[in-house]
Amino acid sequence: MKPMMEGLETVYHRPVTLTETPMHYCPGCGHGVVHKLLMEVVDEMDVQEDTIGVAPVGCSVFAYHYMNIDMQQAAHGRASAVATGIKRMLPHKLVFSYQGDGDLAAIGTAETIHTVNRGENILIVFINNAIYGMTGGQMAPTTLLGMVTSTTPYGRESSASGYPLKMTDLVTTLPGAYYVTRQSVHTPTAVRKTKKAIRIALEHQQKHKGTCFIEVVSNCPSGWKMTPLEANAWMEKNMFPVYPIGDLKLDGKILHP
Amino acid sequence: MKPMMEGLETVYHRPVTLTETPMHYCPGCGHGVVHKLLMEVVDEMDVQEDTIGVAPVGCSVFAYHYMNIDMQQAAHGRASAVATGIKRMLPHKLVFSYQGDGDLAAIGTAETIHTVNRGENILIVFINNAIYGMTGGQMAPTTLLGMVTSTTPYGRESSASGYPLKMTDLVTTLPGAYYVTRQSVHTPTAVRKTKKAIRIALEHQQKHKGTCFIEVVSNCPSGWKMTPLEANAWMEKNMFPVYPIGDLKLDGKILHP
Amino acid sequence: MNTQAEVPRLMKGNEALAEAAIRAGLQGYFGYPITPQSEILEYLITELPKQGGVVLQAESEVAAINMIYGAAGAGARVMTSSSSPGISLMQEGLSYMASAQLPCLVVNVNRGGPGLGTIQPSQGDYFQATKGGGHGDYHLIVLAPASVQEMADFVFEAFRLAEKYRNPAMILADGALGQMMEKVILPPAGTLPRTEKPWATTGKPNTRERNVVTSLFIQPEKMEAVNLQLQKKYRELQHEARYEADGVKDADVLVVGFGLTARIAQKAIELARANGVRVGLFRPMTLYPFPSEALAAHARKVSSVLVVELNSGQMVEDVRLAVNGKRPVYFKGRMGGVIMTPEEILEEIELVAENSHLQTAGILEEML
Amino acid sequence: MNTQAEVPRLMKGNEALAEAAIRAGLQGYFGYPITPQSEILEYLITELPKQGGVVLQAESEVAAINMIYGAAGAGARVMTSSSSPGISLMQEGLSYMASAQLPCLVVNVNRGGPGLGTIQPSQGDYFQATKGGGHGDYHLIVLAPASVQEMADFVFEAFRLAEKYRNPAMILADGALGQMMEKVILPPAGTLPRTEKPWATTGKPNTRERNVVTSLFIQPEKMEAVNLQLQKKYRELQHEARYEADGVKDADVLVVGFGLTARIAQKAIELARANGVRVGLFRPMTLYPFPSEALAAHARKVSSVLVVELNSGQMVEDVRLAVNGKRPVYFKGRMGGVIMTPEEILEEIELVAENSHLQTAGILEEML
Amino acid sequence: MTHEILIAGFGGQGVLSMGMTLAYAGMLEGKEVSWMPSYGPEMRGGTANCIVIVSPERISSPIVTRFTAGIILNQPSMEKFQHSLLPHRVLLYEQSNILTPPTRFDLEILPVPAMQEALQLGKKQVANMVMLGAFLARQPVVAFETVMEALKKTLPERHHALLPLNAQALQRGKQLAETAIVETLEE
Amino acid sequence: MTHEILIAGFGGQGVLSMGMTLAYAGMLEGKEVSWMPSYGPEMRGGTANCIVIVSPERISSPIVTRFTAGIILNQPSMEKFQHSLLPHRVLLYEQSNILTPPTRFDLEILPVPAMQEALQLGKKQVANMVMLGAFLARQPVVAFETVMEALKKTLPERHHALLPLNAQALQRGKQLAETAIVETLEE
Amino acid sequence: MIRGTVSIDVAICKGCELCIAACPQESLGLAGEINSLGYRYAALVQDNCTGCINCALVCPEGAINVYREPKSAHKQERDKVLAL
Amino acid sequence: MIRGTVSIDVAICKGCELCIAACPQESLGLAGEINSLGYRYAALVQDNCTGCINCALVCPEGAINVYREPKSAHKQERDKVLAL
Ligand SMILES: Cc1ncc(C[n+]2csc(CCOP(=O)(O)OP(=O)(O)O)c2C)c(N)n1
Ligand SMILES: Cc1ncc(C[n+]2csc(CCOP(=O)(O)OP(=O)(O)O)c2C)c(N)n1
Ligand code: SF4
Ligand code: SF4
Ligand code: SF4
Ligand code: SF4
Repeated sequence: MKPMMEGLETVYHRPVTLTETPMHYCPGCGHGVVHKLLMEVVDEMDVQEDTIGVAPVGCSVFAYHYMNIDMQQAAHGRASAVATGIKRMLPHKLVFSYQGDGDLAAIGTAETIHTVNRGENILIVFINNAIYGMTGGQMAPTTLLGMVTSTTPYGRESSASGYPLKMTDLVTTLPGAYYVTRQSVHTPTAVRKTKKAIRIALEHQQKHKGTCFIEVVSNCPSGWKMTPLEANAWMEKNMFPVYPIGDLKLDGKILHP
Repeated sequence: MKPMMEGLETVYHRPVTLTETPMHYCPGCGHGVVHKLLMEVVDEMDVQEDTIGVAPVGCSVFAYHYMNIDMQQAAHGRASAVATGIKRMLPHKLVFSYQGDGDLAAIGTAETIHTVNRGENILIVFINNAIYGMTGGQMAPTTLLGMVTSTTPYGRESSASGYPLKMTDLVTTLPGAYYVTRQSVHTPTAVRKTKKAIRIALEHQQKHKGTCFIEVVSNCPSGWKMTPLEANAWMEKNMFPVYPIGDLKLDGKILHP
Repeated sequence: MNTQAEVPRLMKGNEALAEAAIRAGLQGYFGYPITPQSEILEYLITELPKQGGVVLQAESEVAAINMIYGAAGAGARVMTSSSSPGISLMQEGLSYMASAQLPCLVVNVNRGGPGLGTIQPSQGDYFQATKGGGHGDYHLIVLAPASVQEMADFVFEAFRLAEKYRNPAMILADGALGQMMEKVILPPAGTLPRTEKPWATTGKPNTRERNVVTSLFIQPEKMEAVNLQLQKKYRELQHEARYEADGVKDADVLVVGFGLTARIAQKAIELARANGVRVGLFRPMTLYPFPSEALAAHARKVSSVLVVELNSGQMVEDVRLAVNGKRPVYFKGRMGGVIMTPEEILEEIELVAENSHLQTAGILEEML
Repeated sequence: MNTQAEVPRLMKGNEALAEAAIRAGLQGYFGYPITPQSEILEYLITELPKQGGVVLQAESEVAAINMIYGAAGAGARVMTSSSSPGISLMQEGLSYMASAQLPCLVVNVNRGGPGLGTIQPSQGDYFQATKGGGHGDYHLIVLAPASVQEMADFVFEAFRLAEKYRNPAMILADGALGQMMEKVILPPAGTLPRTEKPWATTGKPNTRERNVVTSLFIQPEKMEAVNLQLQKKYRELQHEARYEADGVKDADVLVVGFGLTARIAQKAIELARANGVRVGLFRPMTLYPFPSEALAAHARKVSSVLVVELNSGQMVEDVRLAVNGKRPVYFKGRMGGVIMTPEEILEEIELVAENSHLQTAGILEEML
Repeated sequence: MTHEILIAGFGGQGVLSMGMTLAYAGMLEGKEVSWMPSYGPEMRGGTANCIVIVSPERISSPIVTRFTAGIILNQPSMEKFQHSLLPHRVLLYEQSNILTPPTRFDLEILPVPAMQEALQLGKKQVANMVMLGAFLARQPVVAFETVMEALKKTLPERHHALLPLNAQALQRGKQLAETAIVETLEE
Repeated sequence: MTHEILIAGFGGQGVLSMGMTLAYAGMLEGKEVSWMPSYGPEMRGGTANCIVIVSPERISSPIVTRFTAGIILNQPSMEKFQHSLLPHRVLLYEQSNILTPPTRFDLEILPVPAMQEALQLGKKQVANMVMLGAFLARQPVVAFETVMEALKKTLPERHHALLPLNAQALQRGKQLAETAIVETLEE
Repeated sequence: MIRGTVSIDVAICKGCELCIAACPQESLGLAGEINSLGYRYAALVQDNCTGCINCALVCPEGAINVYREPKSAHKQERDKVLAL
Repeated sequence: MIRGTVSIDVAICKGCELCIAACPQESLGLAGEINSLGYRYAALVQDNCTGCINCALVCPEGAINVYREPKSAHKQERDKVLAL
């Protein structure tokens, strides 16, 4: 059934700052949605020339193939340090780092904590899919207890591998953090909220308010060995209780501590 | 005036597990007191043979000259990772790491967070003197705002160097932490409390309860350029308000969160 | 198990190495995932605990190497593994372990660099492995397997040498060796005896002085004494140098290569000999100690030497140092994860054989 | 300032280097304290902000080198500094920067290793600096100052080369050079022009394609292309090799040393010449590129070569590669932070001069 | 004789496991074997291939660029590899996936409707075994029985129920190959 | 002539600053100079020393092991360094800190009650200047005026009030040296 | 009811079905054919799209553009109806 | 009042004065001489020590041992007094 468009107006179109290159992500992977949202906000705020992104090592390592802005690709875990270096040299540009849970919450823990503690005036986008996607589904610090991954073949056990690490809760307590929220992108409403959050964060950065930190609780259909729809359902059922959706810190104030 | 001891009984003597070697610390430095307390507890629990310590890189790098137990000297910031390696191989020994604020809260941030998050069954002793002593008084993550150090010549400013980092508060929130307390050693009472804390921690470890974390808010007369008595007074006045003395987590339960 | 050991198995290099480690009496593994070697961690975390061993996925390679430091210092037989970028992060820790004289096994399944590079096979980390990528005067013991069988066998050899000399040992493999499958006969378990470690920090009984594992010797004289001890050890190590020489009797050209490259060169040599060119192969199996004397001896018997590597020319320096100007030494390399083909090497061999040095040199230059 | 530049000052090497960096137009410094070079951070954090520059004490050396990556990628003239263990932690980052072709200055005030070692002067990091302590095929541009004056001058040279070749440059000094005071005439500010950096990520205007700073090229062929580009660069770099030759006209023995060691050797040579021994000095000022051709030429004019280093024998390999067996090459080293005395070197010179090679070699062996 | 076989197709078509089974069978028959996969970053899709070498002698290079046989399951691989086959050797390809057949004249070319057959057998996953069966009918690198033996080892326990189906698939492939008219343009 | 001077004592005795001042003065007089301190981990106490070289020509090694003069302020340094002096050169030492005097016969030895004099001047911190004054009286490496010039540079602004006191100290040292009977056991 | 429609870039669609699940009108489904990437792609299966853009929002590939009749037009429509 | 006393290892004392500040009896002070480390060391300056061990607790060098008359002994004392 082919669409008939005569006399209709466009109510949604692919952001122009997203390149034409088809994304390499697996079907249904949340990375694509978040990439799209970032570029939508860049379009709407008309800040392509002012925005510099930092891609991590992880499935989103190729983010710079899709975002038509100046970008740097950082060493594994160091995206926020790289972003710090950029921002300190170009304080009036909008700088964001885009990081997975292995990148930000495992090898990059020190950089994450100290970047936020310094209140670096950047946006950190944290994609929490509870697994290492790129390297084939190993345990992440955010992997749930009991969850099977290639390095927790019998399910994650706290005695051997520790507990799901709530980095977002940790950074919330740091005075350098100005805006901290946890969102998702699995439903139209969720997508709208996440986009809103990105917009708020970049506007705060324009006003030099301090570090903004957005966790997106996301999926990894391939790593989880599920279809995209199964994955999103599993995420709602199992991840949201551990990583509840919502704002943690607004205008520098911690919510219901 | 020479003491007359005939007919008197010894009510306090230097712990036997403390070696004869005179310590290299500056006059009045808290490191000496904490070393002494650790060895007093080892004496009282009679666990010299069961205890393995890890010295950091910092002024206390030579701790193994003074503690007559098996010890390892770790790379800067990695003491808790080294302790993890030891404990995983020798789960029935009592393992502790002894670390300064630069070691534990700057370069060692990731190792500290993840060691506690795994609930490694060890004791982490954290000496917070708000400065890098060994290297000549540079800023530490715990340096107070406005405090002058050789790398904050005009006083620490949050905009440039971030905020005092409360690592102990951070680790308290981690499920792996079983016992977390903040003490000091500048008065007889404080010394008694700290010794008690060390004893409690080692007993928890014997029962495999998880990570025990003891912060000792301490001094650095040389780095602060004060006499020992001035330093302790300054510490009470300026550091205690930022790093309040007391228990943060008992038997795995967070106190007044 | 010993019986099982007799049956040949078809295994990936990474898996054969991991299984061999278990049979070598591995007590602890601490590591962080990275392609193309994550199978080592994955295999061990599934199998080793069954044998009572400990496997821990560390928060980073920096943490991993320092956990290894602690575990080795506690007297355990331990290992870690990673690939190029992760190995770079271990350099401080490796320098510490070499200085504190702690035995352990570190596996580098080398991928294409520099930087994030590619995940394809490379030998670009030869310098880092053999000259000491960390600070100070130290060396790792470096073994270079060329088959899945050697991926397994060298684990035993690495632990033996590491513990005999109290020095970290490295197995320098590459992505292809890690991922490919071959027939392998696994060494039987229980054949690598435990060594006495009176220096280990296992808790001080009153029957001995306390043990201290450290790399700090604040008096330069003391630190130099430690260094002299290390240097003495390295000189003794020279006797452990191992290599394989093939078809060198009548050879006119000597091809030198290690690991996977030697296998490809072998094929090229077969082709060359089919064309009547007399070529031999010299394959260092230990990169440190490097079999310099043996190589010098073999080089003297040929008219020229050709070094082939999956890098821009690293081992070639050790070859030149060994040959010491007595023979022309040519080089052919590919970089960044590109594997060279037997045909490419054949071409070089024929150029070198023609022996029109100037011209050849010119051509080879370009290939750098 | 330019006027001020003319007045000689008495400064510590570390401070002269830091002040020179400011005059070279430094825009950002990111580093972590470590003896014996913390004065660089301390001096800059006190002075650079006055000039509008940024100085940040990072949480670690790993963070520092990655901040440098970001700042250099953003087009700024930036530097970091550390000492041996800290430099080891920067190896992954340095490999990334070399691969992404980012210019910057890294200062290593070398101390005694391996491990935590001592804080005394050493040249034990020569291999790490020149062969690439990180993974993959890359090189740093490495300059070796021998005086407080050169600690200052080489900052300008390092930035010039780094930006001309888009490659990280390293100044390899040692604890003594960092801590000692000498008369220095600081290079005037504003004499090092800014270079165009069209590749920098400064925000994409619609007048150009987006800029991407990366070291990832997942296709091996692409990654090899990057490597070929790097290798081409390194070949071009050879023309920038610099050295100092003194008293070589009539020399019978050629002493080769860099940095502080060359100064001590100079003194030894004075003593030797007083005893009638004809000795000359060859001092590489750039360690990478290494002045191989010049050295080979000078070596041909003498009967033997003596290499002196504050390590177990590292640069001596590059010397042997340059001399290529044409002359006997002897070595004398001290390790772990011990500084050799002019008298020690004199002794070696006389042994070598006697030229009873076998015996000498024997003796020197022991000294390794 | 030494067989140097290229097997290529899409990720999901089971080309790697086909190669593994073949190599395993070779080993069971006491031959020297090697299996060299192409491997990429852990992302789905894209083409996969492996080189299987089965030889009476010790194998030198596990990586070769000229093959003694090719089993190709998708179009991109056909373009990429058909010219890497040694002349006069056999090239099998899966019909439904490859619309433009190979263009070389000097090969023994055999199109196999493996997918179609597999669907008839009720499981498209066994298409790779149909291909293998057809190949072995042409080039008896190893015996069919040994392949079944090998499958017991390479198939995870939980899939052993599928062994008979795989056996059928192999047989169908064999029949197809025997009955097929080999397309060869050589005189 | 080239002066290669060793100055050694306890951390707090100002041996490093004495050396620095001497080197600075040398520079002001257009000579080549170098100042090489001993440095240790940042921990207090222990002995400190520095080598100061003042020369008309370019200085090769800033590190020498045989000295043309020694200024020694504590006992340990005396044991350690007295044998590093070239024969017939001058060795000054601080009397109140050194109880067992040097044992060498071939030196021009001058004990200086610097501490005592400094206390009389009202500030023991200037003992080092007393030593320097005495030394310069024996060996005019640089002029007294230049030393005062140098002090202006090496003393932090906030201590410039102390310049006159330092001048006095230098003078006292000079007088002491001139009036003293030099202990030399040489014939 | 507002009239809308979508255009789907079938070349880059990966058939993840998220849009299908997100569509309140059940206007979308998977096509029979597979695209060059080897995926069955999404397509309109009913002509009842209201242009709510839900599908476009959740599409990870940015493969969907959405069109809707202008408010004005819609009004006219209604008026017409009433006019009958 | 309980009688006690302390012994101070003057060789390792660094004269930090923490013990002096910690002593409720003001029994301690700094000696006139300096020790081999170059510090004025702590010493008893009054004979009113009660052996409360406060000084020993805060001493960073572990330089102080403390002695006290046994409870029993103390009691006898008192009795004697009363007997008068
Ligand atoms: C120093 C270093 N260590 C390890 C790796 C291998 N590696 C690449 S991505 C990755 C983790 C990816 O997981 P995550 O950060 O959660 O991102 P995702 O792929 O799940 O989006 C790892 C361990 C590397 N490239 N560099
Ligand atoms: C990798 C590395 N970086 C830096 C140093 C230098 N360093 C030694 S101790 C130290 C910090 C000491 O401060 P802290 O940990 O607070 O301990 P303290 O000396 O105050 O007791 C530093 C930066 C080092 N030895 N190694
Ligand atoms: S592996 Fe997981 S995270 Fe990576 S692209 Fe696929 S689905 Fe997304
Ligand atoms: S420098 Fe500070 S921390 Fe170190 S010993 Fe002295 S007082 Fe203690
Ligand atoms: S959401 Fe996008 S990619 Fe997924 S099926 Fe719909 S159109 Fe295709
Ligand atoms: S506390 Fe100890 S070190 Fe300090 S003065 Fe008293 S006895 Fe001496």
